[in-house]
Amino acid sequence: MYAQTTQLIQREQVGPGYHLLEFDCPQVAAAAQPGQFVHIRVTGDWDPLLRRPFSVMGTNEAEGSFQVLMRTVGRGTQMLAEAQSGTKFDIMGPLGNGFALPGPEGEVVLVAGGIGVAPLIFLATALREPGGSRYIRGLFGARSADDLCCWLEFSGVCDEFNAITEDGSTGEQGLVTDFLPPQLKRGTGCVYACGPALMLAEVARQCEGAEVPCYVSMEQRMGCGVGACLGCVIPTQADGTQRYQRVCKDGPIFDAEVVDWEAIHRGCTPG
Amino acid sequence: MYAQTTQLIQREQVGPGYHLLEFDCPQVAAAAQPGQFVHIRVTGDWDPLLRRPFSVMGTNEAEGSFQVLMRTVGRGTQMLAEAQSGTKFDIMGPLGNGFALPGPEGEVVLVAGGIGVAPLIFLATALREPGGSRYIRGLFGARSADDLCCWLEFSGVCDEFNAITEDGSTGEQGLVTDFLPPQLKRGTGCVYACGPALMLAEVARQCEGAEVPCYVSMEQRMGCGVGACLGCVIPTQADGTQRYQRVCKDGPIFDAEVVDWEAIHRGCTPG
Amino acid sequence: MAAPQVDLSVELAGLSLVNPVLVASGTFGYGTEYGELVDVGRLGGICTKAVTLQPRAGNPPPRICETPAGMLNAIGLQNPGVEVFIGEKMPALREFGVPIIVNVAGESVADYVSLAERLSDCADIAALELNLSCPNVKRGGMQFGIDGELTERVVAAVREATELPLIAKLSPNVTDIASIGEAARDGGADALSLINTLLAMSIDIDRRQPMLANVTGALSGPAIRPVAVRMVWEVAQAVDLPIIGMGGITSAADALQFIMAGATAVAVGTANFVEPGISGRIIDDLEDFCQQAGVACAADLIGAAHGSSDVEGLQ
Amino acid sequence: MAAPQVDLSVELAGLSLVNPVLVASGTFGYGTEYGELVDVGRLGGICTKAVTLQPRAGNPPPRICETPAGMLNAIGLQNPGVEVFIGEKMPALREFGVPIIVNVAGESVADYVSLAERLSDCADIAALELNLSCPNVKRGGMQFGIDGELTERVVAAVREATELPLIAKLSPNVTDIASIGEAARDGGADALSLINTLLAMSIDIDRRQPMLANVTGALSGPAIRPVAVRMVWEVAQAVDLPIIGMGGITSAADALQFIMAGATAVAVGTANFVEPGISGRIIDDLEDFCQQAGVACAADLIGAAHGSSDVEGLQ
Ligand SMILES: Cc1cc2nc3c(=O)[nH]c(=O)nc-3n(C[C@H](O)[C@H](O)[C@H](O)COP(=O)(O)OP(=O)(O)OC[C@H]3O[C@@H](n4cnc5c(N)ncnc54)[C@H](O)[C@@H]3O)c2cc1C
Ligand SMILES: Cc1cc2nc3c(=O)[nH]c(=O)nc-3n(C[C@H](O)[C@H](O)[C@H](O)COP(=O)(O)OP(=O)(O)OC[C@H]3O[C@@H](n4cnc5c(N)ncnc54)[C@H](O)[C@@H]3O)c2cc1C
Ligand SMILES: Cc1cc2nc3c(=O)[nH]c(=O)nc-3n(C[C@H](O)[C@H](O)[C@H](O)COP(=O)(O)O)c2cc1C
Ligand SMILES: Cc1cc2nc3c(=O)[nH]c(=O)nc-3n(C[C@H](O)[C@H](O)[C@H](O)COP(=O)(O)O)c2cc1C
Ligand code: FES
Ligand code: FES
Repeated sequence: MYAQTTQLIQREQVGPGYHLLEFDCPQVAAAAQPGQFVHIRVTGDWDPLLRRPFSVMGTNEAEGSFQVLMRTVGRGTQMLAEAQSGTKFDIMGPLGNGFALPGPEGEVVLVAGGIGVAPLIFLATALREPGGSRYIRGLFGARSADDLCCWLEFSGVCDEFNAITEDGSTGEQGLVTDFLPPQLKRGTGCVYACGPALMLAEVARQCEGAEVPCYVSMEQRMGCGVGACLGCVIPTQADGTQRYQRVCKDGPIFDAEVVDWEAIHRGCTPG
Repeated sequence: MYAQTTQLIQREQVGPGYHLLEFDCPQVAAAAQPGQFVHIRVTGDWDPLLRRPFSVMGTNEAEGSFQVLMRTVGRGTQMLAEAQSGTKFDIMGPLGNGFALPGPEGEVVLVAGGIGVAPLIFLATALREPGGSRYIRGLFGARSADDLCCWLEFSGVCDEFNAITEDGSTGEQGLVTDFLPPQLKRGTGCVYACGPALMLAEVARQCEGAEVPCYVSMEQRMGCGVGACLGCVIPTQADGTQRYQRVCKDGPIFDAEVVDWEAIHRGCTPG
Repeated sequence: MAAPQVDLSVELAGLSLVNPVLVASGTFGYGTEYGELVDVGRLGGICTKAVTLQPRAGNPPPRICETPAGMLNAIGLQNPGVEVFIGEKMPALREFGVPIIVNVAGESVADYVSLAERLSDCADIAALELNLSCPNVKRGGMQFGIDGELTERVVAAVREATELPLIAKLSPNVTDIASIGEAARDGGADALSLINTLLAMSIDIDRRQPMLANVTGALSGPAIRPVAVRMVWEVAQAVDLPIIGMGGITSAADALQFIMAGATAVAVGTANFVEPGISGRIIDDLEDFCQQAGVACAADLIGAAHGSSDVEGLQ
Repeated sequence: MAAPQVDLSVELAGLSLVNPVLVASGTFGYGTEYGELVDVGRLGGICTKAVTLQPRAGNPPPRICETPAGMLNAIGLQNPGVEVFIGEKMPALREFGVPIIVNVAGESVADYVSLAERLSDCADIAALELNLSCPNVKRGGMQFGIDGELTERVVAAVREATELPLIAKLSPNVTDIASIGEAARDGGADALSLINTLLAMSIDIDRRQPMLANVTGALSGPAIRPVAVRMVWEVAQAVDLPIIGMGGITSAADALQFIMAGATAVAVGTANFVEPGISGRIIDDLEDFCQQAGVACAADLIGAAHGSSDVEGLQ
């Protein structure tokens, strides 16, 4: 884990409200594992106060840089979206636990909802590294074609790829979870998912039914990012005991069986 | 009085910690009188919260622009000092009363301390306009040569000009007020002064002794800038009654006789 | 501009306001200071700078300083006194054609009563706002607002003295704001204003002295908004009186927090200094919000965040 | 780096701190979370996250949200309980070699007493900080800190139960903080910590619900600093006990405001989340400030802003 001043070396708009940011940071580039995130301070001042968490989408060890795919939703992302390349940002990372590797058997299915594609691109890239011969299916769902951000990057690291949009503007029409059941039937060894909480809940439900291991990347509003403030918890249950676990430290990747989806349905999501 | 979004069209460093800023704002350029100020919002956000007041140093009616000479002292001025030209700023102005014109008789002496030269440059420029045949002496004091900012602009609009530095690094050595008494003896009709409060107090004392009318430009921390909050007052006395008057509305230019210098010595200055 | 079908009007203490956006006492002078810059006639109403029986010089400067997302002030109720107010300020205020709520401050119950009596004789005053909460004066002011019994006593005495609608303005510098609100209700207040400023202080570390000549000052601005929303929420639950919510409002979204917490109207304070036209922008944006949310009457949003079921936690 | 001649050490409740910069309870976990990023051994001391007798699950999420120059939290005292604290957290905390101040929270006087007794048996605890001021739990917590009598009672009971230095942590959500400080002193506290957080709230206007599942939350960060400085100032005048000042500290300049207001030490809270290394930077900058100001001992600055004569005003 590092905390240091880095430079935004490139910022590219990759869709309406979507930006690909590249930061110069050899330490994070060398250390980051798929599923981990960075915690970015968007200002040198104290308002907005808190750092903003973003999944690492990829690293370039040779260049010493890493990328983040960002959707503009509020004040902090707006500031990042407007930053000139060359701007310095204070970054902590890599943080969180990262994805558990899949077991030796079966194909891997990656289920991405919107901006949730970012850590899955990183994961697929890693799974394909020399020695990795895993067959990877990517399912990428979003509201419309505009929101299928970086689908080329994603499809490029998958062996099979499906785009799904709610409005049918590109690919298949429907929800990404409508297209998961057939995959689960054909020898899938492990599912990885990242996207809106309700999508993850549905993925988890389907995987549980099909008895396929499933890992999800969770979100929660964050304070410290390192496990100290206990601000970022989600409800979990394991071995019959319910408790609150930290997204920043015990996650952001959770075994889908451990997450207390019912409690999450009752309203524990950030917004 | 206007409130509107203007553009910083030029920013030039004119000394260590001094910047000359030029804003595109036809309304202020057309309306501003010497001694008046603008109230600049340094951010689109709410921290730092308050606007910052700056005297107008000059206007260019043809171009529709005006200038401000700024010394970097804290957060707000730092932000302005780093702004790229093209940046938009929300500006209110022109505000305040402006200098009273001198009576018909005698020469005019302008006493500037440091950054206080700004409104006096504007005043001298106005006094020299077609029809103005007033003989103008400029006294410009500062800590050192580095702080004699825009002295060329100032001397260029004076008929006679003296630079005084505390460390003697340029011009005469001493305080600017050491060089005022001889001027007061030779038929000065009116003194205008802008600078640190203690310098103004001394100028006022000398002018009172010599029975020369004197107008000073005062500073105080400001809230609204338009007379509504009563935050920017200084103690004054006239006709035997003491009261608090607003720098933003009743000033920033005050007849030196009206200012309660004793109370100011007791500590009513901003900082 | 939004289409006309949204109804922004609200009823408050017997007043009909065309929209719920007022300007807060002490932050809009007597209206005329902003007349050149602001379309004052669009406002839901104006709360004037506090008026006292006698003229007051106010506190020595420096009177203000900046703090993180906020500011301190210690004006000390500088004002020309009620006679000059009636004679010189009211004529211009009247011209705006909006409800004028006169904020009054006294050092004793008798002061408040005299002020109420005097102002009852003046035409076109919509309501009195009893400032029980000024933290910047040695006598009176906050002393009333931090004490339930005194609050009830002063409100009751003024209630006897005037027919004007009475709005009690509460101090946030208390352990239990709801009980003070109840006291004001028991005294006969028609509405409550909250919050006034938080008692606070900054130190100039170079001069090793307080930043303000008055030593302590009154904190306002966005920094205090979460405290203000909480207090409106608590008082709305405890007291069945309309509330004017304020504290750090800078946008329609902020105003809606107060309204959903239970405020019938809101007042924009410190933000006027930073963006004089802000109240007009908030009115426009409130209309837009209602339109987009399919809300026909803004008044339907009052208290809308109450009653959402508590999320149940683990043991 | 500054030359060594400045003495930053301070004495507090019988403890000798190498410098006056602590980290505030609940913002630095149990030290290890920041171990990789921060040179914890340089700190003046660590105030741990609150410990309760039994493990606590804490409040449901969302537990935090951002506000202007501040944040709300409603953690709800999630912690593994005193036994796990002693068995699993203290060993690592000890390793840092700095004073460990254990923040304790109870629902009853008996809870506080049991905690004090249990922790008295554990080696290397420098002091107890009695959290009388947590606004995020239904029972206990703030209920103690807003009541002078209860404050005195709980402090006195714990005083009987332990030899450890006792630091009473006060709630700012009171009308008269000085009187609560006096009550803690009368109960036998060796020092006071202030301030804990302000009770506050934000509303999500789109969902028309409170931002936090707990409805209300605790406001911290720069936004509250002026309130905190004022309270330290008031308590320093009224109570002759050393004070640990906190609330929105982000720099040595901020820390000096508290020290000059009368604090013997300071604690950095929320700012740790934003800049983990901030406490080290503040220690360095304090040293620089003293050097440049010609101050040999930082302790000489304690209360330095008091006693500057009031500026006299007009009538
Ligand atoms: C582990 C993790 C990984 C993430 N990865 C990505 C990513 O790769 N790309 C991306 O675009 N976004 C990602 N997000 C969401 C991203 O952090 C938020 O969109 C962002 O913080 C919003 O900041 P804002 O200032 O624009 O929004 P505002 O609404 O102004 O933020 C206000 C506060 O709420 C928090 N917040 C708002 N939305 C969220 C959210 N969805 N999750 C957590 N906190 C939130 C902010 O951090 C801030 O503290 C991730 C979140 C988490 C927890
Ligand atoms: C009528 C008037 C005209 C001025 N003209 C000029 C000018 O032409 N050029 C120039 O460089 N400066 C001028 N000043 C001073 C300038 O306003 C301050 O230097 C500036 O506000 C400092 O802001 P900051 O954020 O950098 O400092 P900070 O110290 O961070 O400011 C904190 C707060 O204190 C206020 N403040 C700080 N110093 C002063 C001061 N000296 N006077 C008033 N308020 C202060 C700020 O406005 C702000 O609200 C003028 C001030 C007044 C009142
Ligand atoms: C400079 C200033 C002067 C004020 N004067 C008064 C006053 O005279 N009477 C009063 O009741 N409130 C006064 N207030 C308090 C405001 O009306 C309002 O309650 C408070 O500032 C919170 O709102 P805000 O954060 O939006 O400013 C004053 C506030 C400021 C900033
Ligand atoms: C997330 C969080 C958790 C906290 N937990 C505790 C706690 O367990 N016990 C306690 O006494 N104070 C707790 N506090 C209060 C801080 O110790 C401190 O008093 C307060 O935050 C003000 O300081 P700050 O503004 O620098 O954060 C907590 C604060 C935060 C932000
Ligand atoms: S963000 Fe602080 S514990 Fe996770
Ligand atoms: S700054 Fe508000 S009255 Fe002058």
